[in-house]
Amino acid sequence: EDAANDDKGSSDAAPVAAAGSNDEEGDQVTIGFSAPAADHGWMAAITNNVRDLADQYPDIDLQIAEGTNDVNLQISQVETFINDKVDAIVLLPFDGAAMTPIALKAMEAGIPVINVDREFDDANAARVTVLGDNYGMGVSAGQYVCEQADGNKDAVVAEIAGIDSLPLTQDRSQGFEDALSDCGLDVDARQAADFTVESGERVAANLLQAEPKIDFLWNHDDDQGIGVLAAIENAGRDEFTMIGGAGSANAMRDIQDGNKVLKATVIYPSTQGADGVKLARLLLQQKAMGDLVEVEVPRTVQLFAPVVTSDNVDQYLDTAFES
Amino acid sequence: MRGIVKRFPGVLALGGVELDVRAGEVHCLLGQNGAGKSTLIKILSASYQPDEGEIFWNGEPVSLSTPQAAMDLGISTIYQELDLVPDLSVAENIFLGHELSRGGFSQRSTTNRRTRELLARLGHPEIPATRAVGRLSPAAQQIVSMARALSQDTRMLVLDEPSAVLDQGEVDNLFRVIRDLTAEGVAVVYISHRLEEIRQIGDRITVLKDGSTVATGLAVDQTPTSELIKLMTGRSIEYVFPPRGGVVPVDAERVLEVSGLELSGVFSGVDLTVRAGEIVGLAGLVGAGRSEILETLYGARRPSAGTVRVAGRELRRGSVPAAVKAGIGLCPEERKSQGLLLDQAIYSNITVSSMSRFSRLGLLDSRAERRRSTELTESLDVRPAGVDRLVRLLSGGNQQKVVLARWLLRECRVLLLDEPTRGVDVGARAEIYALVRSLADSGVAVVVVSSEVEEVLGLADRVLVVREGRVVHEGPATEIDESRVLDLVMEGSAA
Amino acid sequence: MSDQTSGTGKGPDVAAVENPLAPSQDSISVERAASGSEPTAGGGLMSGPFGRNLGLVLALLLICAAGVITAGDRFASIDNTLTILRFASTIGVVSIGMTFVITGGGIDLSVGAILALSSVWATTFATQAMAQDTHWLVMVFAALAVGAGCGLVNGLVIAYGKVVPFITTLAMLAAARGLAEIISERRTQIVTVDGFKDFFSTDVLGVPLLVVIFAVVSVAGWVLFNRTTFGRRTLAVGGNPEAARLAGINVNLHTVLLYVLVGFCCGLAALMLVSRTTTGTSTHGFMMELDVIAAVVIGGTLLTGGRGTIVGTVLGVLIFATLGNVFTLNNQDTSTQAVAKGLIIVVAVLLQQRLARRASST
Amino acid sequence: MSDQTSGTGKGPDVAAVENPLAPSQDSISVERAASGSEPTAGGGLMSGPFGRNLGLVLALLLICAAGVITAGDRFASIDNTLTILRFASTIGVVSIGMTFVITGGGIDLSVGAILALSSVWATTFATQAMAQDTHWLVMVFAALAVGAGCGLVNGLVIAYGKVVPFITTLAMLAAARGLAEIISERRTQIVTVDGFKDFFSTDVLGVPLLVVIFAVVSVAGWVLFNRTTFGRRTLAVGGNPEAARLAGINVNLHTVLLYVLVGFCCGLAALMLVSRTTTGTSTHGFMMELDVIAAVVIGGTLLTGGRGTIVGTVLGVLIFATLGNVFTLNNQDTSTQAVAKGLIIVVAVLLQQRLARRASST
Ligand SMILES: Nc1ncnc2c1ncn2[C@@H]1O[C@H](COP(=O)(O)OP(=O)(O)OP(=O)(O)O)[C@@H](O)[C@H]1O
Ligand SMILES: Nc1ncnc2c1ncn2[C@@H]1O[C@H](COP(=O)(O)OP(=O)(O)OP(=O)(O)O)[C@@H](O)[C@H]1O
Ligand SMILES: [Mg+2]
Ligand SMILES: [Mg+2]
Repeated sequence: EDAANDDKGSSDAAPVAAAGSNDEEGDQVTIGFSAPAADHGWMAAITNNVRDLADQYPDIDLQIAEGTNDVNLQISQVETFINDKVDAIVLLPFDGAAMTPIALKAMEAGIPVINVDREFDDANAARVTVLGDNYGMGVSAGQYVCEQADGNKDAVVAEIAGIDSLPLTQDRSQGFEDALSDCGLDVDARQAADFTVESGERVAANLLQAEPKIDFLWNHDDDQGIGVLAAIENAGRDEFTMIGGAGSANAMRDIQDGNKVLKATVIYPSTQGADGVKLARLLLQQKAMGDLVEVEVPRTVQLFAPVVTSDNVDQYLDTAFES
Repeated sequence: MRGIVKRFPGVLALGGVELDVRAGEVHCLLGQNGAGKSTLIKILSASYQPDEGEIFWNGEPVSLSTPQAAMDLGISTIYQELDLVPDLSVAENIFLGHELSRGGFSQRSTTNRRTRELLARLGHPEIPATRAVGRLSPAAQQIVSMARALSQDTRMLVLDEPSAVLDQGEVDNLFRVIRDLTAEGVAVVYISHRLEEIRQIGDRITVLKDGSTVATGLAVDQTPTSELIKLMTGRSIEYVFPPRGGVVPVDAERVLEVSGLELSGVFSGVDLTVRAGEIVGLAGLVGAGRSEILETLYGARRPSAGTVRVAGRELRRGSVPAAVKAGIGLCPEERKSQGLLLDQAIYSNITVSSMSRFSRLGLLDSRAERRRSTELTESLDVRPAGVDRLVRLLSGGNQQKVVLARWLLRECRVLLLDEPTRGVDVGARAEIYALVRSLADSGVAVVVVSSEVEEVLGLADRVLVVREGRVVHEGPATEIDESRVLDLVMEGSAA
Repeated sequence: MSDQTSGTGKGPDVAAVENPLAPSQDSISVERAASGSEPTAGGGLMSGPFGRNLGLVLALLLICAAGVITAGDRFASIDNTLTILRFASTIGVVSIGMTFVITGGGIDLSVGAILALSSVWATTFATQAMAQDTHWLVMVFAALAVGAGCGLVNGLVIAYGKVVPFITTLAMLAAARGLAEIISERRTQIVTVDGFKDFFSTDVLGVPLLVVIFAVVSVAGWVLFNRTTFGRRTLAVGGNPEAARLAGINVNLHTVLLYVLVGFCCGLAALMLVSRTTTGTSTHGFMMELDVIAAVVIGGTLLTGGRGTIVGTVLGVLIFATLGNVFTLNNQDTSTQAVAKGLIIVVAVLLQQRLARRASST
Repeated sequence: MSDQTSGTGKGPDVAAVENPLAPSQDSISVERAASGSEPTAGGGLMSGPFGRNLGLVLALLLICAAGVITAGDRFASIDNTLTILRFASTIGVVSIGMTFVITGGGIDLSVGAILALSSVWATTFATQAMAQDTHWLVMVFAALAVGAGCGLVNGLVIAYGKVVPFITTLAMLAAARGLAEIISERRTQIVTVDGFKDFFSTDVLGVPLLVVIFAVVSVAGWVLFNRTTFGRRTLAVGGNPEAARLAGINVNLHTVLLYVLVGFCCGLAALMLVSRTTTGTSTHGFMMELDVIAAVVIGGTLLTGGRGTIVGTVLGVLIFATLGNVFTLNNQDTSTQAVAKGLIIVVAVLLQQRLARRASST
């Protein structure tokens, strides 16, 4: 949370964390970055943030590979980085487990791997792991619903998930379900969309038909949320509270402006990639994290998934991604 | 074959046909277009299953359930529509389905050697065994089909209009092969619309009419042609060409003027003038380049030199729409691949070149289309009647009539006919000749290409003889006879 | 002679039944065996839309019945019907265009990408600023022009460059979506022009404008396809391009027009999607090409060209849209939906073929 | 008539002594006149692989040249070559199978989904447990059997149900991926069987096993395609199914075999991908179908069937793989890549066509 306040406003997308001697120019480092296809706002923001960050540091030479949802291709991109002998690889895998062998190979070749967002299945495959908290995101959303339901055990809860075959979607839903069960609620209707505006609209339009009365709706992704909101508008419904996910600037502005249904969103930081690159730079230049006493870059950094409501939206709006 | 019945949706193609073929004879099957000849032999080769009836082989009833079963008995068939695979080589096509192989691997050298032997036996060792069949001319493809039929141990050979794409020399060559086979005791079933061929090669005749046998086992030498025609058509036709309408006046409008037309590597220096009311015939061997001349002046190929004028106005090079607009119409050589929209109704095939006439602001008046098409198909006697029928389901000769109808409707000023009577029966042939003549009399300029010299001489006012891409003779049809034409045509090969 | 026949034959029915191996009717398959060809389907062109589309209508009715049984009033309500139709509208408009292209012997894999590019172009800051200053029709014009322009490029490369449509439009797919990303900087562009939003969200007698557009495009498409020279030429060009050329049709020009037409439809669909989602983004229409082609082909248009049906396409679109709706109403998860969808597609086609064959053989 | 002929013929005797009636040998035109609208058509299976694939080789060389110029040694190293080849292997194996299906007049959109299902099936807890108990070949067998089994279902529905391949395999795409999700419960399954991992990560003389498999499959595919009855019949079934049927070929059976073959290839590719990622998941091979078909078609196989080339397919796969590699080495952003890729595809095909035409016209 402090990170946001420290932002110098140099860029709305890539906040520069704790300024200090760490930002002074150091040895030239070459960092390879590979991520899934930028086929939705959050993922596009990840890459944009990484790019912006690299632009700020003249000592970073960033190699960005084509975003892809094909693990076969992503593996060969990492192989290319290894062949190129880059200094470090920041990897947001399409599928953590599937990218583990190649990450191990990179580590064996002496190239530190910074694993972002989707975790490898082998602890030795990464030097640093920057994790969003997918499960925690579901929990945050669930807890918020529990709070708002205020003991109402009959509340109808609906969920619009992201791409269903991704482990992260499963984690989010699991967290949501677990948190809800703590207050005796469950998910009455769940449909998956594709993280796109279009799919959000389509799924929501049908879901609203399926459930004539809803109390709470959690939508995993604010980008597809634009479509969900459009569908809600088209259907003329406003009897429920909608919670977003990921934390786009659009969603936050809606919350700020007092949207009829969208009252909150759970942040899933789109700065993870940039954080990964920054940590890689620190690692390579043998610097440590400024505010920690520890002299080494830590092994795991897990990002927090806070709930943004109209009360605290001002605090987060600056760091939100424009989708 | 006894009492063969075959129904297609809406059509009774065969209603009880009898046919018996003896070893060592050439049995000719005659009938008008759509009489059911092709259907009958497709049943014989097990391509279709009969709805009723029995087939006996050497006195035993047999059931031919798959083409393979028929082949196993020794029945080889050359179909009316060339059934070859364009991208396989000559050798592979010949042995398709009964490949020479060991453990699934092709024996290519053996296959090629056997192919060369077969082709040599057919008098065509120059066809390369490894060339893709799609790159061969139609005539050469026909030879390949024949080689294919002979590649197996054949007891009975069925030929469905094999001579349609062949010129006379080739037909003679074919007959030589057939005689060799019959001498070996092979039975041959031969279908053709050229009655003079039947005279040359046939032993006995079966006549089909509207799907049933009207006469069977007639001995060829005891049946006069006129009776055959009567059996087939139910009326007597004087098999003659319509009378010429007198000399075309020299001052008649020069509707089509071609000068110095050249398509590099194929033909060059073609000059041709056709006046209103005149029919000009192009004679020559298969491969002389006659089709290319027609296609080039029609704009379907881009000439390398030369001009084409219609009624004095020069046409844009290589543009079919320009030619059609100027009033030229072409009945192409290969009607299935070049002429017809097989999966469309008859009427839309007829009106496709004159659609603007039936449309207002782009909207078609399909009732008028059908009405006009019906008039035309009735006048051409297309069977079965009904313009909503798919062209694909018509017999070969009737398909040809549909193409003709298209240009009749268009009322062109210049009509180019490439083998207009290929596969057309005697009756319809006479009708087509009369039709062409009456078109000419009404002021249309007509150019006819035909492999039948007799047809060119009989129909045309003026004849051009083409050899190896050059016009070697030009003169009135009345001043030249068949043997002279053949001399001119052959000269090149003698040299 | 023919009396002998009946003597030997035991009757046609017996023969037909007895010989299941005999391909009899099926084996005539004049068309290629693999094309699911009812030898008679062509006859169907004439035998009225009902007989030919009976299977599709039945499939749609079955799906609706399933909807009513499992979801009752939630399915059979006006609101829900409009939900289905609204969804079907965008895909439907593109499918109508695609029917022409496929019938004309081509294919267009780039429809989704063109839609995305059009949507982005119509909603850039510059376009919207201009629209604010002048009129929201500027956005409409931008989308349609971009769509038709992409179609033009496709058409020129295919007709005059002689590159196969599959490859050309695959290239366009990559290029157009890439361009859309570059222009939008991968941001979702939100529509701020009120005139535009208001216009597209009007109802016409209770029917949303999107649905009205779909209906109008369908009817216009049907007329164009069945009653005009353009439609007739499309069939000719797709059925036998060489014969069409020799019949005097300018095949190349016609091909170009077909792709321009589908591009235009994409532009229109882009506008509809923009108004529906109030955004333009490079992710619009992702993977739409497969849905569209599936709807067209299920409808009965031949992928090899030369035969097509607008009514069938509309039914195909409605089947897919209704199916998705029924699944959602029943709260099915995506995977089960996928498996069921696969099965239903095959069953629908089989049903359609059997019925079409029967309809035309009687 | 014939007597007239021989009577007047003064020349023929010279040319053909034995056979005076037969026209002289050169009197029949052997060549078909190439029709203007079909530029590469005759392009000639027979005119040698070099002439025919010249354009592709050239395109590949140009891309390599671009790689060397922009990335120097980083491109032209053994490691980088192996990286390209390892990537190409999985797609390549499927593409070889697809070449057969497309040449045989079909298409298979379900390859990616079948690959996913095979990978999941081979790595379920049950399969792996059995593999631990017995031998890791159990996993290999599972993947290949599932792949071939899905292919069999495709083939049966297409050949005997007469449902068009596009629809059948689209349905299989949905169903197989859905099933894969259900079986894996949408979790990524990790391979724990060491024997399996060890075997597939061996090198043969410094060449990774994956690449070796690709090479072996390519050569086997080439032999099967060009030197066996099966391969030649595939051309017949795709080029003229009616002629194939009349020639006594069991077209339906052959069609089934083609889909089984491509299914088997998917199973094999699944194993390769499983070993490469040490995981089996329902997301493997997502959207692979388009890449595979693009490689096959760019290679020169005709989408309408009847003409195909294995060498071309391999070149097509390599072109795409190398292109992606050069892009990565040059640090291009995704959108620019997409646009460039679109342009390059079209240019490559145009180049190929011009050169093939020249090659076959000389
Ligand atoms: N597949 C089919 N479906 C429906 N009708 C057909 C089919 N094939 C042939 N027919 C019809 O059966 C009849 C006999 O056709 P067939 O091809 O046997 O005639 P043919 O005697 O060979 O004529 P031609 O001399 O013109 O070749 C025709 O009326 C034709 O329209
Ligand atoms: N595009 C071309 N390139 C090279 N040679 C060609 C081309 N087109 C035609 N030819 C040659 O031109 C000659 C004429 O061919 P074609 O068989 O069409 O002649 P034809 O006189 O019309 O015979 P038919 O009457 O049987 O149609 C052949 O020798 C053919 O090989
Ligand atoms: Mg016939
Ligand atoms: Mg000719």
